[in-house]
Amino acid sequence: MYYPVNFNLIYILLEIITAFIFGGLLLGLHRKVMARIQGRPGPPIVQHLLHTFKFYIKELSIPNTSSMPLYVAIVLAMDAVWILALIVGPILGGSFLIIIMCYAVHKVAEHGIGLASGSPYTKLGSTRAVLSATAEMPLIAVPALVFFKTDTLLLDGIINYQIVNGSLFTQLPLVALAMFVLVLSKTPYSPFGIVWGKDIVSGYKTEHFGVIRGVMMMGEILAFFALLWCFITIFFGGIITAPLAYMVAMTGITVILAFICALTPMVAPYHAVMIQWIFAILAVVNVLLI
Amino acid sequence: MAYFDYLPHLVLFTIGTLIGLEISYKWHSEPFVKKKIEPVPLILALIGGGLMIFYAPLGLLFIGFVIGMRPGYGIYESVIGILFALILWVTL
Amino acid sequence: MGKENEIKNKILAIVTSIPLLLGIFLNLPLAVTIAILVVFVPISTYYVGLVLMARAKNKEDEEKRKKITFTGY
Amino acid sequence: MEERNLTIDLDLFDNIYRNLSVIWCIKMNDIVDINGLIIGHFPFVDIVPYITPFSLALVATIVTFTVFLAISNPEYRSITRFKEDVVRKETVEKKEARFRRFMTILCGVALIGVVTTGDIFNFALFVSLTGISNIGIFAGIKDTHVLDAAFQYGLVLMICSLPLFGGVALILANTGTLSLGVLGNLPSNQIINVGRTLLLIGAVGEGALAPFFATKVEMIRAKGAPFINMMHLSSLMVFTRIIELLLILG
Repeated sequence: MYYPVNFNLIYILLEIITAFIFGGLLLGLHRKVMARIQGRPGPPIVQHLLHTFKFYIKELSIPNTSSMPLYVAIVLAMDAVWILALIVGPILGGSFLIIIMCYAVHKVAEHGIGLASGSPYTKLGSTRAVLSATAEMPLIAVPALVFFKTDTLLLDGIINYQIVNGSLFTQLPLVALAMFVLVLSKTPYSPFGIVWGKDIVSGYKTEHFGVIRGVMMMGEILAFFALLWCFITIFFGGIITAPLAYMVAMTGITVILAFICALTPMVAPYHAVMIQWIFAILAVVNVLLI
Repeated sequence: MAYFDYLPHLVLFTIGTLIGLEISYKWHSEPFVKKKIEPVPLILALIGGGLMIFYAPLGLLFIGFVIGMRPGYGIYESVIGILFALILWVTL
Repeated sequence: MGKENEIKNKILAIVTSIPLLLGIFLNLPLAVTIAILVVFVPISTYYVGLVLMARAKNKEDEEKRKKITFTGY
Repeated sequence: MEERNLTIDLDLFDNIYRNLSVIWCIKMNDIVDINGLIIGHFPFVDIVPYITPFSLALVATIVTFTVFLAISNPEYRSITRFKEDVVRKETVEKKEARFRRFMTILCGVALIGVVTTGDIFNFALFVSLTGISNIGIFAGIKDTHVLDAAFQYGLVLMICSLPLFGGVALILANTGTLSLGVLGNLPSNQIINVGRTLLLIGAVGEGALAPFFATKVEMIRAKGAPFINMMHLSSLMVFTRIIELLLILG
């Protein structure tokens, strides 16, 4: 058996901490590569982690207009959901649908974070979160398409299928593209990042600073790690198996994402929805062709 | 075999970058000027590259020091260090 | 934030990290472990963050902390 | 490479299958392939709610969200008007908030039904109940835009209940059962596929998902953050559940 039978808390906690640090470094690398492409020196790689820790010692002030327990609880929910996703995905190799659920709850949390503060900017961000959810939902049809191919949605089962039959990337390339767009839309500064676009100050994050922002950034780092992990597992599971290979692959994908983010402008909300729909339809076409 | 086998690598790399950031700002408080290769970071990078073969976390600490230096500084040094480590890894 | 609030935060920080410590020392079943991690890690990070914030605010070398540095953290 | 076997105790697995096979007459099931191990099930006569890690996670999420949304106060909205020197803070009226809070809790309860039930007819019932309670959340708002959007959403809701229950009826007529445990074992055919498509259309309409989202975006302009958030939660949870259901039927 691959993992020890007794998963104790220390084991899982260490995995989560590793994912946190590695994800933070990846996001730092993302910013660095973007800066180099645009001809700037860029921040140090550790900058994103530093930001997260920095917010821990900054003063937290809660707006007078906010709806109170929700304002804090929804940010904690965002964190909790990705911890669950990490436990189900990389550690237990459980059902992919649970990770899809985590993604859906992440969307709900974005919406709630925006609504709870009472500021018009965050409200706009949360409206865009609803709008972009409708675009990303078709992409989440990816699990269905993968299921028709592999007859299982357990991540361990998908890995086993790929070890026997070769990577899904070669069998369902357009579905992989759709999933890649899904990962891209969760990357900071991405063309589809309409939720936190700078045209609406910072989108749903505008009113969140201090400790709460630190917690939120933790959740985002874990989300980035978990989504990258899922992408690699589902489409390259036959080739990439060892943890070190996973890390190298994640770094590679981050560099590709940074290239895309640096070279594309942010698209308008309705265009973002439209483009993501096109990729989802392409994925369905791929399945119909096979 | 799990992901946290690489926790010491990551933690030491992060600490290395932090120290590098702090110390390089002590070294260079002037506005950014394009620099040639400096001796001290080069030596540190070479040490790091050499240590990568024997004990990777410690090597990452030294290489991280050079990578994490103030933006714009320590680029060539870190590239040389990584190349040195690669050459060692291929030859040994 | 008043003094009472700080004490309350400290107590809550300790209380919310007790289950994590328990999980480290006892060998709990997997379902309980997952529940503890999912529920208490975010909450305890939040309250520990509040305590750290209060500490940073109360530090005597506040002036020093406020001094602008290049690293900016 | 090292083997990365399923981390499932095989003896336990066999035992559970033996127990299940008495009731569901099955040996292998799509549910296990999709959701992981079945932890437990409640054998009522025809309705068999089952617990998997997936449904546990969903139920935990929904319960937590419902509790927090029910206890939080609605947010204030700062409003400035032209030619006025004051900034007003507006919020939901107490009486209105009470009704909407009740509808939020009702929606949460309906959602728990949606994600735990093991019977497609009950699934359809609970989904339409979430739709109704969503309308209830928005019915008390005194805002023309929002009420217009809610009216249109209500129309979609009523139209979509036909394909929703029609799909269930087709599947029942074709297979003679509504229990997901049995359906997961049956091979799919053309009629079941049509039924699945109808079910998908129905659930998408009830949950205000992808093609019908325009009304939703208009509706969330209303005040009262916790209550509005429940609607988004309900539509996304219905969506996650409908993926599982469609895959089990196939």
